[in-house]
Amino acid sequence: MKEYKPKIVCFLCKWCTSAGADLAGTSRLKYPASILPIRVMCSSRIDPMFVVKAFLNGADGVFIGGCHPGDCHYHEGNYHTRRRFAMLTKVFDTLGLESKRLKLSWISASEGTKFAKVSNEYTEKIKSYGENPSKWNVFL
Amino acid sequence: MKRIGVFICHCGINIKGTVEVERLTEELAQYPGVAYIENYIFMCSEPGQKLIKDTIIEHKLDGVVVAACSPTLHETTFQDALEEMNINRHQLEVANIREQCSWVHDDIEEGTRKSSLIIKTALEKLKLNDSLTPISAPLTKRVLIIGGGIAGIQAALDIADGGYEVILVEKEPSIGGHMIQLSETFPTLDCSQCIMTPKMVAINKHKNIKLYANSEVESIEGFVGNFKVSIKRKPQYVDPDKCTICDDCTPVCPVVVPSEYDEGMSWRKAIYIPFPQSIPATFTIDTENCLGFNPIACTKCSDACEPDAIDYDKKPEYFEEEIGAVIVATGFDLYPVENMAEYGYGKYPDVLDGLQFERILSATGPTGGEMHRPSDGKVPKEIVFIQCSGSRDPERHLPYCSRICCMYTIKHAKLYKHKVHDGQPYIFYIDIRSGGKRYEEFVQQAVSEDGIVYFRGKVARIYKEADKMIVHGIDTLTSKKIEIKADMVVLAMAIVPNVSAAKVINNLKLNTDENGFLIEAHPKLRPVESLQSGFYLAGTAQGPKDIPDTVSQASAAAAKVLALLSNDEISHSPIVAIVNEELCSGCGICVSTCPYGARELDEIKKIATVNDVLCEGCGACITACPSSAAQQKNLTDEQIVNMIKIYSYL
Amino acid sequence: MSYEISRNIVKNELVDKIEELSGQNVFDCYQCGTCSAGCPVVEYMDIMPNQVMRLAQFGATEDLINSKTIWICSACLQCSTRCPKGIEVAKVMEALRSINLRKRVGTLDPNKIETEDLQDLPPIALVGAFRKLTG
Amino acid sequence: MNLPYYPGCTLKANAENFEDSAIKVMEILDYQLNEMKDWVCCGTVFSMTTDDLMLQLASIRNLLRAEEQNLNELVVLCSMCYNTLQRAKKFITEDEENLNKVNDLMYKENIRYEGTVDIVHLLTVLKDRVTFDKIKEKVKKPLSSLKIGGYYGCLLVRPKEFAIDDFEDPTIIEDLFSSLGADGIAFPYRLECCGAYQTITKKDVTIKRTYEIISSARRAGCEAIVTSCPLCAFNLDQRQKETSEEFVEFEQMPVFYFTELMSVALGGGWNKNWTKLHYVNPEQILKEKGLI
Ligand SMILES: Cc1cc2nc3c(=O)[nH]c(=O)nc-3n(C[C@H](O)[C@H](O)[C@H](O)COP(=O)(O)OP(=O)(O)OC[C@H]3O[C@@H](n4cnc5c(N)ncnc54)[C@H](O)[C@@H]3O)c2cc1C
Ligand SMILES: Cc1cc2nc3c(=O)[nH]c(=O)nc-3n(C[C@H](O)[C@H](O)[C@H](O)COP(=O)(O)OP(=O)(O)OC[C@H]3O[C@@H](n4cnc5c(N)ncnc54)[C@H](O)[C@@H]3O)c2cc1C
Ligand code: SF4
Ligand code: SF4
Ligand code: SF4
Ligand code: SF4
Ligand code: SF4
Ligand code: SF4
Ligand code: SF4
Ligand code: SF4
Repeated sequence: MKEYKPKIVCFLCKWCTSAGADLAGTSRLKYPASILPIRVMCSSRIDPMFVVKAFLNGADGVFIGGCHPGDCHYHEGNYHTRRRFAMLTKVFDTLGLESKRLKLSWISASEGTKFAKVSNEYTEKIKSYGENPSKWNVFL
Repeated sequence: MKRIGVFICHCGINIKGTVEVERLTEELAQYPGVAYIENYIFMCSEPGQKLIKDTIIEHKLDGVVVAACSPTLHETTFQDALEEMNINRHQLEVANIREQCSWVHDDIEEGTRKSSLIIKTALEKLKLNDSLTPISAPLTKRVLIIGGGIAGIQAALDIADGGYEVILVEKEPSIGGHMIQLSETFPTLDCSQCIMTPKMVAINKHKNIKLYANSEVESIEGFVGNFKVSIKRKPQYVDPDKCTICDDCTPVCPVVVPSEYDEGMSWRKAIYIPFPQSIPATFTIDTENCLGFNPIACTKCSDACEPDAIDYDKKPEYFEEEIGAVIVATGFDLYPVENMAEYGYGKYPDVLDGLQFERILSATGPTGGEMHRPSDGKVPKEIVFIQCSGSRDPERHLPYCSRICCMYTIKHAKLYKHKVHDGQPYIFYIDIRSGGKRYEEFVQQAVSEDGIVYFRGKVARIYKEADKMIVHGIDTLTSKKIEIKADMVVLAMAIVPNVSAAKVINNLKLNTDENGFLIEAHPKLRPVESLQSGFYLAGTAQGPKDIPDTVSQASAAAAKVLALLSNDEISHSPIVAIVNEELCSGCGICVSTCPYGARELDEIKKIATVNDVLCEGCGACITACPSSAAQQKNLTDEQIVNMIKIYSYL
Repeated sequence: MSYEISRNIVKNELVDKIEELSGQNVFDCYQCGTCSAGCPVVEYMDIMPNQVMRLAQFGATEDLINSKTIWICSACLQCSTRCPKGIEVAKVMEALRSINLRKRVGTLDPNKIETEDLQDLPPIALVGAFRKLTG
Repeated sequence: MNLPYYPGCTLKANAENFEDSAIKVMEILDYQLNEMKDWVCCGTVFSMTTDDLMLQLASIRNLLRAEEQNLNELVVLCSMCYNTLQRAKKFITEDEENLNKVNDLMYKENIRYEGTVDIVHLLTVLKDRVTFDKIKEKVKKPLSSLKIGGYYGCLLVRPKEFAIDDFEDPTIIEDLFSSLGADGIAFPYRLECCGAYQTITKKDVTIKRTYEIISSARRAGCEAIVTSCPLCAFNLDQRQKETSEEFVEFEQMPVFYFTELMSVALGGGWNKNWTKLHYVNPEQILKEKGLI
């Protein structure tokens, strides 16, 4: 049987997490190719609507990476993100989407190892959930 | 529709090793919008860029996707290439298939598939990119330098000599940093004070330099070319203009405190001048220890002061300065000996750190340069130096090599031997790192001429018995367990970032590594710039280094700043927020969301506006807007959704 | 005599076994010698704790298995506590003892214990020695 | 107050004086040491190889018994038992696979081990629960002018995760003795291994260790040593006989269990039966100092 390879849409902020992902590369750390990056300026640019769109279109997981609280390049962008993420988790459950497939993590530019680790662990987790069921029953 | 050219880079085998570039080229040739596709071994090379430029003409391209390394590396290179061909630089997208793909995956099938997806997202984004022109803003031709060690001093002098104004902020009452504490410096054994004081005096005299000593940076607002800095000057309670440095005040002061300059090995009064050559040359009252404050219990110094220079009621002063660029040169501290359980937790008075030993060696130090140990003044005859104390120890202390301690330890042993001819220095080491110019010669010469004994191995434990430190070490070269009854032990403690700088660095949102050192924009090619525009790095704040390297880096940072200031105005990224006036309801949510005050409500039209120069393009307001009236140029919701779709449908 | 080396020797099965039983990576060691400097019984050893790690790095396992060192080590954990790389050297020693003991090679001959001692010895000494030194 | 207590083999043999004095001292301090039922040997030494599950069973069986008896902790006197039980507990609770294997092996015991029992050394109980201030109040005969060297050895401080105090510079024993009115001296070799079980096959090694440790205490001004491990006590006390034969200049020094001296200080007195379990005469110094 072919191994199940999830699709994980990742929104990475330019200053911290995307730089951390670059560092994971420079350090030649390994993680699964399920991690599919989209670079944004700041995690606060990530509209909850994007996340919902990703799921309805068939993504198996969505990962949002930003600077550590207090370290945001734009001072407080990641606080907005944190609030929106909490809200999103609630909304997900009411919409019948699986909020356990969402992941928010703070990864700094120096945390290449953390990026690889989170990518590995999160992919394993999504694998254990199997394919995203909501792509089969579009309801909106 | 745009005619887009796609260029896939092999990066030697860095990309090609995991990504089948030929197959990818064939596959993507079919993708809608791709007018031309090609792969090449090194896209960033001259022929690589020429390939792009020639193809633009030949195939009448109006957009380019380069699939290569991270955009932080070569985005501007390729943008410049486009511009040369009269194509707007925002018609370029870089697909990062190296750092975030080929280097992190092994499987060729997967690597190729993921690269294809990444390139498609870049294509989708590019299709909707607008041509934008940079926003130009005025440039303030003044520079702020934080930290007045040798790094800050060198950079200040270079920039001031270049004709621009420098604001130098030092938190201590005097500039000089750690270098002014050193005795003689490797590899040439120049007297540190002799080479340092002229530079300090030059700072004081230079017409382009404004020095704020005893001061701290409170905040910096704005963006490259246009910062506003708030500086707090702590009160010194002595008016520098009136003080004649007569030193009548210190003898009468009843309070004694350990001297910072002598690393706690001598005493100063509560009113003091850090050291005779201090710049600015004035006395300071240390409020934490002075009895004269709250309630007024002592006015002895004020009574003694003829020129009436002392004023206990002085309050902190606040200043605002406009500047265009910042150099951070906040320097280092030593890892505290108190952290070393195995070496007695700093409880033994004759176990010293390197800076304390420098003070003992120094002619201006607590012993006038004679070799006496702190506990009882005895001349140490058996002296042990322990390298890598706290360094290279990921398990219990710090993982990195502190880079200068091999060298200063051999210097210490040599200078000791010159003072105590019948004494014997021993050095425990793991490796000797003497890579600088004439450094190896310095080490070898010291060993042969001065009979310094190196033991290869670490010290496991120091016990104190009577007035001796019993050092339990090893020589792994001969398998001998070594025990030395030492009179004095000097620990080559690890270099750590200056503790009090952490707050400022954090306020400025500068990136630091896991050890707290500032991160440079690129470790090889942009070593003196921060990723944050307008911020430059110099000296040990960026990583452990010795004086030659510190000075080189400081001059390099100065050169970068001079290059910036040679422009007449600054160009600001046009990736800013915009408002769709049709949709905007004037709710004002974006105004409160923007961290830069770039948003305002137009009271007449009842809609929000964006001040392009202030907008940093974070996008927070766009997500916040309930009416979808706010958008970000070249990163619109539609563009992002199209990218999401590429990844989601498989 | 020179010690001839090849990649089969460097990566031999016994090294794997040592790593497996001890849970330590012998290549973590950078030969600082802290373990040996603090070992209370190093003067009785034929190879020092840091040399145990060194020999394991290039597969000189014969020397390790036959060393006196592993029987002299008293499992005091001083080396493990102080190693800057977090290597538990004491576990490497234990693994080497174990490899011997599982082949019934030990160093304690119960008949040789002095009878006078036998009366005074606390049970924990006897049981301890039997467990560390006999197969 | 009742404290569930695990004695271990040696406290029932060569170290009766340790148990006896501990029970007495705790009574004076209003605590009752209740011996747990059906205990077995702790296994003495912890096996450090990754696959040595079988060798941990002795220790684990005790933890299991304690759980069966609904005890949530076990107070231990012997440093060796303390160390072995702690590490065995970690070995199985940290790794689910090990835990499952243990439960499979012990299926006959009709109980699943959960890992709930805490292992506490008596010194920790004295410091954290009884408190040294309280002890100080109860002192009847202050050990004034007695210079005591606390010998920790290996097992109270290593591995560092189970150290009962700072693993390079512990002071718990010194602090305890200060509260008893004595002069607690932190002598350099107090953390150095005594040679442990090597005393059987490599007597010469232990003799030299004893020589070095006691000499270090002597140089630091100690007049007596206290310990909490019967094996350390054996090596440091009984082996002084051979040490004296080997090193002519060696001066003997009495070695006590810390509880024996506590008993003297807290008014429990000295029990004559304890004397014969010592090699170096313990009574002499106590008489000299007017403590008995
Ligand atoms: C024991 C020892 C011996 C050495 N010997 C030699 C030698 O022989 N030869 C050699 O080449 N090198 C030697 N060095 C290295 C040398 O000292 C350093 O390379 C050099 O001092 C680094 O200068 P710096 O300006 O980066 O840092 P520093 O000297 O630490 O200066 C930093 C300055 O910034 C100020 N500052 C910190 N935080 C703030 C803040 N928040 N706001 C305002 N100001 C702030 C500090 O007060 C300080 O004045 C030695 C180092 C040691 C420890
Ligand atoms: C085997 C090896 C591996 C290395 N690996 C690394 C690494 O992994 N990481 C790293 O950071 N560094 C590495 N380096 C070091 C790195 O190569 C050098 O630091 C760097 O190339 C030095 O650059 P340069 O400009 O000073 O000298 P060069 O690269 O030598 O450039 C000098 C240029 O000047 C020209 N020139 C000479 N004389 C004249 C003249 N009279 N007139 C006109 N032109 C002249 C030469 O033709 C040449 O083009 C490595 C070096 C070596 C040898
Ligand atoms: S453009 Fe980037 S990926 Fe291509 S050769 Fe240059 S460095 Fe390598
Ligand atoms: S007495 Fe007054 S003038 Fe003289 S050094 Fe002191 S403060 Fe300055
Ligand atoms: S007022 Fe303060 S500084 Fe002046 S003499 Fe008194 S204690 Fe010293
Ligand atoms: S410079 Fe030398 S002494 Fe300092 S940490 Fe590096 S190797 Fe050790
Ligand atoms: S994108 Fe919006 S929130 Fe961000 S700086 Fe610009 S106007 Fe302010
Ligand atoms: S949040 Fe949107 S609708 Fe409200 S004022 Fe701003 S742009 Fe207009
Ligand atoms: S202390 Fe650790 S790193 Fe150092 S030699 Fe011993 S095992 Fe190797
Ligand atoms: S555990 Fe063994 S090798 Fe390690 S220090 Fe103790 S006796 Fe030496």
